[in-house]
Amino acid sequence: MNDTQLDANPAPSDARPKKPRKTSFTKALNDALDLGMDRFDEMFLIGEDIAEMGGDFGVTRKLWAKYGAERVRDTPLSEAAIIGTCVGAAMVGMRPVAEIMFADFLGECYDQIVNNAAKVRYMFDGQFSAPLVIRTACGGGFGGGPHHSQSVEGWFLNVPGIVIVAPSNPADAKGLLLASIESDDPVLFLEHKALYRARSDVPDGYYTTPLGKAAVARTGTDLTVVATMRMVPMALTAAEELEAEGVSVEVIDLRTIRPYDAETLLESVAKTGRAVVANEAPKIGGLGAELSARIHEECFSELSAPVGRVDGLDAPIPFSVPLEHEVLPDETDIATAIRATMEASR
Amino acid sequence: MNDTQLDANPAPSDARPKKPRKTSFTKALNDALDLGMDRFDEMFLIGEDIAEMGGDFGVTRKLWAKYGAERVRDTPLSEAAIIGTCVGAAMVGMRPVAEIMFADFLGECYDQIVNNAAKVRYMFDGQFSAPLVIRTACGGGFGGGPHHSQSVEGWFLNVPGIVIVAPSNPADAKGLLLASIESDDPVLFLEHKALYRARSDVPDGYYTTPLGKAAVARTGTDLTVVATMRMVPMALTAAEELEAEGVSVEVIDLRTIRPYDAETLLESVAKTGRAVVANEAPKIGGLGAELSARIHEECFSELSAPVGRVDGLDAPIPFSVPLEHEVLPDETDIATAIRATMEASR
Amino acid sequence: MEREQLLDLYRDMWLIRAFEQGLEAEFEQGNVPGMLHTGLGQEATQAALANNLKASDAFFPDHRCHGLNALAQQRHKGDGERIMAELFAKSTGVCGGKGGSLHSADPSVGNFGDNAVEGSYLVTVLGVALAAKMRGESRVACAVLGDGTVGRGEFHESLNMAAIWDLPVFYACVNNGYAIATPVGEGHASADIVDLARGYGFPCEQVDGNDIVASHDAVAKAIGHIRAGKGPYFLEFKTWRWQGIFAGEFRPEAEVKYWREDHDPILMTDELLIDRGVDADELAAIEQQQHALIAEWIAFAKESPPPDLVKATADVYAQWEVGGR
Amino acid sequence: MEREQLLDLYRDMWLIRAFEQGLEAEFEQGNVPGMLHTGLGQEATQAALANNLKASDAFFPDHRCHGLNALAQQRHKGDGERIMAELFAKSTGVCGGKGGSLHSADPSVGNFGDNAVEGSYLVTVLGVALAAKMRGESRVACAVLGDGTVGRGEFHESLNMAAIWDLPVFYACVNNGYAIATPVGEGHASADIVDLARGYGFPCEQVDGNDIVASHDAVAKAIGHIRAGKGPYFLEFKTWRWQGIFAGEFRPEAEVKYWREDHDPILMTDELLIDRGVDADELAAIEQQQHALIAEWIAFAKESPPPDLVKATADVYAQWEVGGR
Ligand SMILES: Cc1ncc(C[n+]2csc(CCOP(=O)(O)OP(=O)(O)O)c2C)c(N)n1
Ligand SMILES: Cc1ncc(C[n+]2csc(CCOP(=O)(O)OP(=O)(O)O)c2C)c(N)n1
Ligand SMILES: [Mg+2]
Ligand SMILES: [Mg+2]
Repeated sequence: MNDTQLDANPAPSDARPKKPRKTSFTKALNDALDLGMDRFDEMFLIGEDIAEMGGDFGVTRKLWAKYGAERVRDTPLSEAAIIGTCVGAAMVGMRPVAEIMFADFLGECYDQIVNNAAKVRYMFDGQFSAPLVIRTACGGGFGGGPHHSQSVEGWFLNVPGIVIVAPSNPADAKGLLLASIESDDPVLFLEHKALYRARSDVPDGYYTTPLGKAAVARTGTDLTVVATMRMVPMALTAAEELEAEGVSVEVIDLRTIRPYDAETLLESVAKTGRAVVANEAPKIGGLGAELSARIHEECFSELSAPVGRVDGLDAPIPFSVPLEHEVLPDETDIATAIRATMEASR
Repeated sequence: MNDTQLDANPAPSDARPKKPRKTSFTKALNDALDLGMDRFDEMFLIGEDIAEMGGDFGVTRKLWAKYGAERVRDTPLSEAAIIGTCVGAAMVGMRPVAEIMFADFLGECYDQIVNNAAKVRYMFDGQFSAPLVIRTACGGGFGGGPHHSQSVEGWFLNVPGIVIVAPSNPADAKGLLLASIESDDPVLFLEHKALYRARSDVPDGYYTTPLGKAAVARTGTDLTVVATMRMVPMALTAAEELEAEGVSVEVIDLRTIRPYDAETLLESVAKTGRAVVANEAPKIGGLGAELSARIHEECFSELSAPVGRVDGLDAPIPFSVPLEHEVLPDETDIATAIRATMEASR
Repeated sequence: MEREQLLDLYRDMWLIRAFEQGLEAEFEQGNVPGMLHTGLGQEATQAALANNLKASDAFFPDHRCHGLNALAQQRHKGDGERIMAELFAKSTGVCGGKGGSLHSADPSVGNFGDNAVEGSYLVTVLGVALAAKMRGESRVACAVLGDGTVGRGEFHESLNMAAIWDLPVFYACVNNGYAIATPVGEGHASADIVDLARGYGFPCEQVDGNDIVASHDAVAKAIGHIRAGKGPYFLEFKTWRWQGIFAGEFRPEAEVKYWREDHDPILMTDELLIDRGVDADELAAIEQQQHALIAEWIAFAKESPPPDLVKATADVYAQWEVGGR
Repeated sequence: MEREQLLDLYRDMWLIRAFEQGLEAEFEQGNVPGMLHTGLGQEATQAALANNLKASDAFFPDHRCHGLNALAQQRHKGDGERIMAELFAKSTGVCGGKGGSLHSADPSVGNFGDNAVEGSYLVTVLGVALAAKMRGESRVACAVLGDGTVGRGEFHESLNMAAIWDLPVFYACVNNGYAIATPVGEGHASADIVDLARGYGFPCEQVDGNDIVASHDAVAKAIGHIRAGKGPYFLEFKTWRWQGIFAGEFRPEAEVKYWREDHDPILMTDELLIDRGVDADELAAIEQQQHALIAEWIAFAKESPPPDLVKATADVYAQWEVGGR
């Protein structure tokens, strides 16, 4: 699996328009929601303080004023009910987009996601779909402490039926969010908090960026770094640094974590013969493990050194910022892993 | 980490006594609970219908009669409250052992496990411990359908602070459960339903089997299979089959999944030069990924073929038994993976 | 209640009983995979629901609702046997054998499927109700929930959200006195579940769930309230299940006797009908007809082929294929 | 209430206010990491709790309870500054800087720590209470919970379990009218949280949470009930927080005026004390003393060293070391 993307979704998707502008990640998401709400009558937004207030991070700003309280719906502090409502509504053809304020709170609605959203299509023999999107703010780096900083993709990695989307830049964030809204599968849409203020060129108008397809964020010939979300800009920084040392690094932005685009990454590693996988979550049982295993298994003879794994330490996220920096990986750790991998293959 | 086990726990632990008897997995667990209740005043049992009824699988049978309703405590159908109660009680030095009837229901109390039990020690700077055990029946193979058959270790693999224990035979089940009760860390104790009726020699009396230590279930020289729970007997069967074909297979029973005993498995692979990892859960992001990655990374030069991964298909568990058999891996799949790995390394 | 209507309900109750008895016999012979929870003893509650819910409504059945599911299938599509086939894990089942007893659904008859994680659909039902409200449909979204299931926190989240959003949710609480072996009064602050529901400010009523006339009327009233756009409604059926726990009977003898002999919903209805001049032969004929029908359904289920193995990986994702072995 | 006791409570309220105001100023200057929720406006509620809870009790503070935490620390150990240091993420903090505002705990003063997943400790508190009951200790286990937090399903699981097991749980519900920007009456079926709690059958009371005398007496009564072994108690404080949402004020002007000018807990107590003959200078002196104390605490926090980096991987497991980079 993972490699064939059958676009079974009949929802309309414009060609990606031309004129890009520097837009923030937050604004790109806001635009996507606005365009989606405009296009899909069945779409509605639901979450805590997303209406008049516009959400804790401002992603739903102004949409309540434009689309009204029926379609931009505040809820009580009831995460299970929020996601339950989405699953039920999706089962009858609505396209709910939930905001779970912090990804750490997905524990409250874990059952609804894993046992309900991810399974209704399968266990009821295709009679239901669950076209819902769960947007949530994840990741650390701002002193949020153990319950406002976690990278949660590992919680859902082993769950068939769930799509996990994880953009690294504003243009992808917009296109991936619209693709997620169009998707007939339930999507966990991860928004790294450290990226909300990132700015880049974002095309105007409606477009989708395909789910399940990685992007080559930078081409190179000596080593492939596979990264997601905040680790992508970090990997690019490390790549620049290594360029100066004469190492040509290719950076793959996975974009969709589940199911992931093995084809693109294996092709890259087959070419470079070396790989480093970079994630913010703890090492054991994280996305890095899956990617490392897959690369080793499928590029065994092409690899000239074992795949390097860059991850968070095996600890919760402490409140103290210096301690948090110790726990989370950064550009330096990626650069170090690249050097070690180059070294090991000489 | 993972490799050093500092037995920081002062609880008494007898030497493993001599006379073994054929005992069922269920009875071995029941004995462990009985011995624990007898030894530790702070220990209590809590769960749905565990008291007079003795639990859905009979593991707590007769303990209510012996220890009373205060210490063998029935609850309402409130999984979050069951685990919350355990965490709170553990924070003040009790040693609660919860039964969550089916592992699939851990979604209800996911937050308490991941955000509370796993973090109280760390986030409060060591002022609290959470010495609780969550026993739960997992795994498929009996037509239980999508909500009574899941292998859930993947849900918790990426969560620092949690211990995941997964016995494959009655003697280990007893010793590991007692070690889990003694443990000052929160333990998710997985009981594979297909193993409840398994019988083997089980020593009498109180003994502990160390957490974080794998066992060599079978020695061999050509290839290492790493397995857990029900996959261990299946791996042993496959190993017998391969023996007849002239392949000598070593089988490592991981026993503790998190943190796992990398030392034992890496030593074995360093010796055999080939490995297959076998799990019942879906492949993507499962335990197999972590083990395969780790082996590749650390035995890169010793490996003569890529590590084989045997797993469940990437699907929920269907009700129909033939379909379920299709989704779940078995002896044949392990044997096939061993042959393929042998083939690839010739 | 009109004699004809009562006879219809009586017929439905016999369908449920025959279904469950036939199924139980097959289960004991090892012909039905998985676990089995039957609705025996709760026929009046289920028949009352089935007779008031339309195909355009949405109900989430609980684990004892084979009868309700079969009635919905039978009334709206004439293929009740597909519920039986599902329980036998056959390709002709409503979910092609992938769901089974705990996950039988057919939305075209209003059956949105059980969720074997008890109580989880207490929040799912909100979304179905919300969608109906947003679209201006007159759909009633019904959650059938056992007394034990009320222990779940989602009970509170659901009732609260249904209340603040005035959703068309019908809580049909089947209080049969026990959650597995735990008496309702030991598992809850009140043995009357309505006491836990009243704080949310919408109507909460109780009814004798073995009295088919009272149950039918109570359901009609509840559904009328909801269809009139007046928001959620909570109805507690006091009933009792024949099935004990797998280890056998554990309930007081007098209690067993009361419910099985003195307060059996079918025997109670027998009396009512005889009072109205229906003769005993006619009643016996109904009983026999329904048993015969169920025998046919069982035969159908047994003869049906199992699902094709390709189904093992079908419908995991809408947009991707999942690989096999 | 005795004049001396009232003066003590007054002093405590000023400690809370000075703490939060000092902290807020530091936060605005970027000296305090993370997020900040203050207890300004809720001083009476917190002081009432602090004055009735013993070090041997166990309370789970909410995210606005810096003041309660500091008072507990100060009363029982004389080191209130360690709460301030924790907020500055310093090694001298109660959790060595690993917890911060949302995870400050010190069980030796009865502080079991906030859980930033709002409402999660609603079930954790059950275990502390159960342990006390099993051991025959007279400990009261208290959960401080906001009105918004009542939305969590765990609210139901907790109240139900506390009721059936008759646990010594004190629910101190701080109804300040809003969850972030959501008015309590929009988030819940009733703006009076007690309405949602009454069904469980234990005492549920409301009190003006800005009236220090009423709040103190209500807390004393609740705790007396629990210590007497009579089971759980629910007390709803009607109060109001000064802090709006990060984007500024969003509440009606008249409401803001009422709570900040006409119903300020400290100003109300000023009047009471002046009525009892305390002179205004004495009151001003108390205010100043507490501000001076807090200035010292802030200086202590600022001067304290950050945690040693080895702490990043300490205390993940009791029995294993976790590797660093
Ligand atoms: C979340 C969850 N917890 C536990 C179970 C196991 N279980 C199945 S039925 C049941 C009792 C349900 O009692 P009740 O709702 O009263 O239904 P009844 O069987 O009495 O009709 C339990 C605990 C489950 N299926 N889901
Ligand atoms: C489970 C969970 N959901 C959402 C949040 C985000 N959040 C933090 S405070 C808050 C509002 C809480 O309202 P209330 O309990 O009334 O406390 P107040 O801030 O008004 O004192 C929310 C939604 C959270 N921390 N945890
Ligand atoms: Mg029941
Ligand atoms: Mg509030």
